[in-house]
Amino acid sequence: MIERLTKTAARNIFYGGSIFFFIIFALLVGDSFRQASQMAEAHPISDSVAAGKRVWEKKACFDCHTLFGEGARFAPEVGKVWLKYGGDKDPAAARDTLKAWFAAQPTNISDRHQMPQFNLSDAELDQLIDFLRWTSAIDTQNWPPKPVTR
Amino acid sequence: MIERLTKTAARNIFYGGSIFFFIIFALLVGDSFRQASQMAEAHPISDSVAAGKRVWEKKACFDCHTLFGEGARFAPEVGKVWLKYGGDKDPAAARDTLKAWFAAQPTNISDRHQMPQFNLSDAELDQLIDFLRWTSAIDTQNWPPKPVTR
Amino acid sequence: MLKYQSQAVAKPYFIGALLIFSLQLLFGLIGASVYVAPTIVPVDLLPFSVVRMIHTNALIVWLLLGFFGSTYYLLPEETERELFSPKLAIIQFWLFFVAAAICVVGYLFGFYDGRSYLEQPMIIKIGIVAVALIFLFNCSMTVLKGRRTVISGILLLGLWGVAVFFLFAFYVPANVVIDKMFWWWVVHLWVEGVWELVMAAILAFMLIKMTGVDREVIEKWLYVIIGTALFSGILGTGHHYYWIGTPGYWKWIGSIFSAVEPLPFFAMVIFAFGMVWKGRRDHPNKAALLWSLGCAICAFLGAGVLGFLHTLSGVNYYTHGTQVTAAHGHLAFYGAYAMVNLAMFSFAMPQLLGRAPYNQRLNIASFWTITGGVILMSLALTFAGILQTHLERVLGMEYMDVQQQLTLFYWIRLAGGAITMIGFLMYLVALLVPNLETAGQPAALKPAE
Amino acid sequence: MLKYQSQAVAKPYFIGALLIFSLQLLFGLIGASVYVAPTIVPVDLLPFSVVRMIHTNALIVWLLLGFFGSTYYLLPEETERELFSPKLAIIQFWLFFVAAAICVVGYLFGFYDGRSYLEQPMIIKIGIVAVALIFLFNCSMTVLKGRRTVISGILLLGLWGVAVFFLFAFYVPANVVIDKMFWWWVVHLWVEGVWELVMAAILAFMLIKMTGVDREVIEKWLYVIIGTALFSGILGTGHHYYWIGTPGYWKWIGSIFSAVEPLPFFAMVIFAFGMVWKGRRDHPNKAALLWSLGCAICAFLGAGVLGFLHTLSGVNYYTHGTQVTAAHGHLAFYGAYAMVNLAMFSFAMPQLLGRAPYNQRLNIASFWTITGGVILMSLALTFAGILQTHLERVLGMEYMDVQQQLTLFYWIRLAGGAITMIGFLMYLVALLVPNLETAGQPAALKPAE
Repeated sequence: MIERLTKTAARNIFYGGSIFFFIIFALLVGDSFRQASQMAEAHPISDSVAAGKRVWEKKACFDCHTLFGEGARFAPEVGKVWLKYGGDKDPAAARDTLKAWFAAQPTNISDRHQMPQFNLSDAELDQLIDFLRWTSAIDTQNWPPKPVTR
Repeated sequence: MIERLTKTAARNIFYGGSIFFFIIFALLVGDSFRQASQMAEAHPISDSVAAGKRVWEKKACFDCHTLFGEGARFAPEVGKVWLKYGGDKDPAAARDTLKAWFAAQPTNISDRHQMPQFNLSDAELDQLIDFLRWTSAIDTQNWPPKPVTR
Repeated sequence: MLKYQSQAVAKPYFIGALLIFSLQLLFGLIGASVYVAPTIVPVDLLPFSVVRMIHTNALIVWLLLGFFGSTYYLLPEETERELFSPKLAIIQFWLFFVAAAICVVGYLFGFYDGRSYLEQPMIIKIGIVAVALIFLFNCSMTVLKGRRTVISGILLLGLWGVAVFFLFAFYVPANVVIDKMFWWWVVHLWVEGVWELVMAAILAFMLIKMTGVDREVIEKWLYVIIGTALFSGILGTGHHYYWIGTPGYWKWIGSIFSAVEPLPFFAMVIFAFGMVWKGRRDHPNKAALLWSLGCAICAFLGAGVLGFLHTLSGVNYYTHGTQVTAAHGHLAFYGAYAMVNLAMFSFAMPQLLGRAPYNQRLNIASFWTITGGVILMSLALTFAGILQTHLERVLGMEYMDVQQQLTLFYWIRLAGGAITMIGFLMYLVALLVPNLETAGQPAALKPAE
Repeated sequence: MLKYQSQAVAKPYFIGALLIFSLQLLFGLIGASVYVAPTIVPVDLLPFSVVRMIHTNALIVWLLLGFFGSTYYLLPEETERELFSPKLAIIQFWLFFVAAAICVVGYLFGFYDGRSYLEQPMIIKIGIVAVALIFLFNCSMTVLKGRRTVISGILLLGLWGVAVFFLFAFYVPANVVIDKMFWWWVVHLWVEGVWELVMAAILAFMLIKMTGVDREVIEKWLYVIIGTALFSGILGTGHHYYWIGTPGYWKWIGSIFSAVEPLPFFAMVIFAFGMVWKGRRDHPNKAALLWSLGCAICAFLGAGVLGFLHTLSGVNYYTHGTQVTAAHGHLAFYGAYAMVNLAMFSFAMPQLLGRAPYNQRLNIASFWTITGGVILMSLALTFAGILQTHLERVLGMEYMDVQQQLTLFYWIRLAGGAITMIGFLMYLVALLVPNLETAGQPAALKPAE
């Protein structure tokens, strides 16, 4: 097969094909961009949400946790943590629970992974929680999976 | 390394070493044979146990089950099944349970592995159960492992 | 194109082996299907035990047929004379083949008795010994009367070992501990002992023919390989004596010596690639070369690496009797013994059929397909075994509950089996059906040595 | 022994790369230790996040340093002229190296901000762009003024791609869905896109030098490899767009195209072995040849096979974000990018230091040690990931409870890491410390081309 291919043909296929696939890719990413922006209209990104994302970035939370499965796998997934703590039913209680959680770190239990005490201000905590509340509204194609109970 | 070895030396090492290791192996197997025979003095192999082992062989039970982990892995381990059914505490009840188990096969439940109905006579069943009762007395170095509960 | 007329007796052996290989694969597929759909085959018609019995017995029989055929094929070239009695070889083939056929039919109707792999009725077992004696007589006479080489010497030593250790199949004491101990004298001392001698000798023969490397170099390697094989393998039997009622010292002996067992297989990899590199000869039979090299690598992965994975007594305590064993078994048997036979068939068949090695591309494609299928199967079983170990031995779930959680992996195993079967059919076509494109001009390719 | 004086600028790059590689390994070992003994390092002194940050950033930095150095080393031979400005290359090295050092120290004291792999403070990110521009200017001028070959063309294309896609590091929108989408434009389009171009070009350069195979043949292969790499890799980005809030069609696109992603790596295996076989040249630098061949194989196993294992959306739905990803990441980065660099160092260092390729046995031993260590690590993580997936995603156990059940596998991973570190030290000695036995007679070995 490769014997019959000339070098020029191989080169042309490479450039042509790469450009072709990149254009398709860019178009699809464009469409995904559009849909993600629409989603942000339905669930506006408030200043607090944006500030919370900055806290997430500045404290490198992703270097232990995953957000939608991306990041380190040293600590639990947090994309839908807001729902896990019942934020959709009782937002105030969920917020308090999460704040209490932050305050309790590190646990210093010798066989459990340790989370540092970041000493976030109450405002920063609220922002971070607002961010995680916002991420919980994202349609992740039902990920993470519900346990397959048998 | 191999460059410096002559063919004759390689051959001599092969024959000498193989004989040497085989002798050690035979001696150790001899010792193990002696210990296994001693064990059979403490737990005599009755005619019924021996007949039960023949049932095990003639029905090729090992082609689904394992006995001390050896055989097929299609069906559960049976080396200590006598103890699992409480044979050490209430032998009569364990025997009845095992017989009932045999009688109930096959279950025809579509997602469970099926065991055939061997139509063993009551005498054969007693022999097979005696055999499994005997195997439960063997010192298997604590195998199978107890679940590591945390 | 045969150098010696009597080499032709290898042909029925190879074809018979391929027939029985197809039987092994067929019953493997049935067994794998029963794992995912337990009631797909009525249990009263064909219980899983019989499926497994045929699957494993067919494996042993076709490998032995392959070894017999390979021996008959290579002995004349090694001894530089015709076989002592080609007629006897043909008689031996039919005796063995018919006994095997009777056995399979018998199994289907419930005629079996014995222990794992040795389910043959007593009369068949006696027949096997008779066949082995005919074979060893024929071969030994050929060697005694001809040129003696290291390859034929080691091959015969291995084959005599196969026969001698088979005798323990007749020793079935009522004490199950002693029974198990000596059962391994057949099974372990075969596949992790004398069979390695046979495999190494056949591989060495093919490498000499295909690479043209000097016999002296290859023979020294051969001693090193079989030396490490037996030094580690004999006391390595100890890894089967951990939990069957034998004394505790086997845990040490088994762990230490079987930790060395990957070594001969690693040496075979270095040996095979080294010789091919050193020889630098453009042998026309690329497919046979690929099978030979693939054999060394897959044997190392399956027997060496996957074996080592669960051979230390501390690990084995948890993994023993789980699907980890099945994973190791499949890749090891395939890599070490199935592949060396498939290599030999690819090497010898063109000459036996009197034509150039055609359909090589299809043969090479079948190599990748079969190997891919078996690796997929082994990976699926490895993962299933790891899960099974944890759920059953760590978390303490019930055996059957765990089995039901492994269904996904059993499906993947079945898929691997199906791919293997497809690859096998490709192999058959490549080997036996003339290639229309090149059939007209076989003389264009120079014959293999 | 250098053909062109300016090739010497590669030396600081290679030594710098090795220094930072040692940092990566050190922090890898610390991180692996924290997994098995979570309080072994006081969390307020050095949290796991910082350990991981240094581990991953050091990886990227040393690989880039290696790519830069390799480019400077091979460009003069490809273009048949000296580098445009060796001085600029040295300045670039120190800028980059000092920036990296500042970064690491900064991380330890809490100066980081960004996203995974891109934690560098803004000022450092701008510095990286400046460095990249110096580099690309220097290389492009060299190529423009000299002979143009396919290898240097593809290499430059790849390196320009590295720079261009890095620009998306500056785009951090508040919408986390869009943020993640474009984060992958850096990460995926680097490692499963343009880096493959760089890797293939460097590998092709070494193969030409070591095998003597005709450039025409190699160049055609190169186009085929990078063609399949980009055709599959660009839309293969889709496998990262399954669960981050992007539309469902990515499940189809990602699955289909990333199923093809093993192909370029398989082509690289065939290519590398094919060229070595075809060339049949006894190049004195056996170690570099071994690293090149090993690179092709491990890249195929790590990036190809382990990647494919969990790339289909139906599988990924369950395995995404588990240790399966970590297993794949480790073997893929090692096989594809660490090994191509280690191959190039082994190939070029003897010439850069002006002596024959000595200590080859130790280098070869380090190859097997490091590779064995990384494979052990990846296997342990694969098994941990399979278990984690089942316990967490099938049985519904809590994340942290599952982690505690994986401790055994994390110990094995740590052992794999320790073996890797030992192998790395062997490699350093082999490369940098003169061999007393042969140091006196370097002329005895003929120099590499």
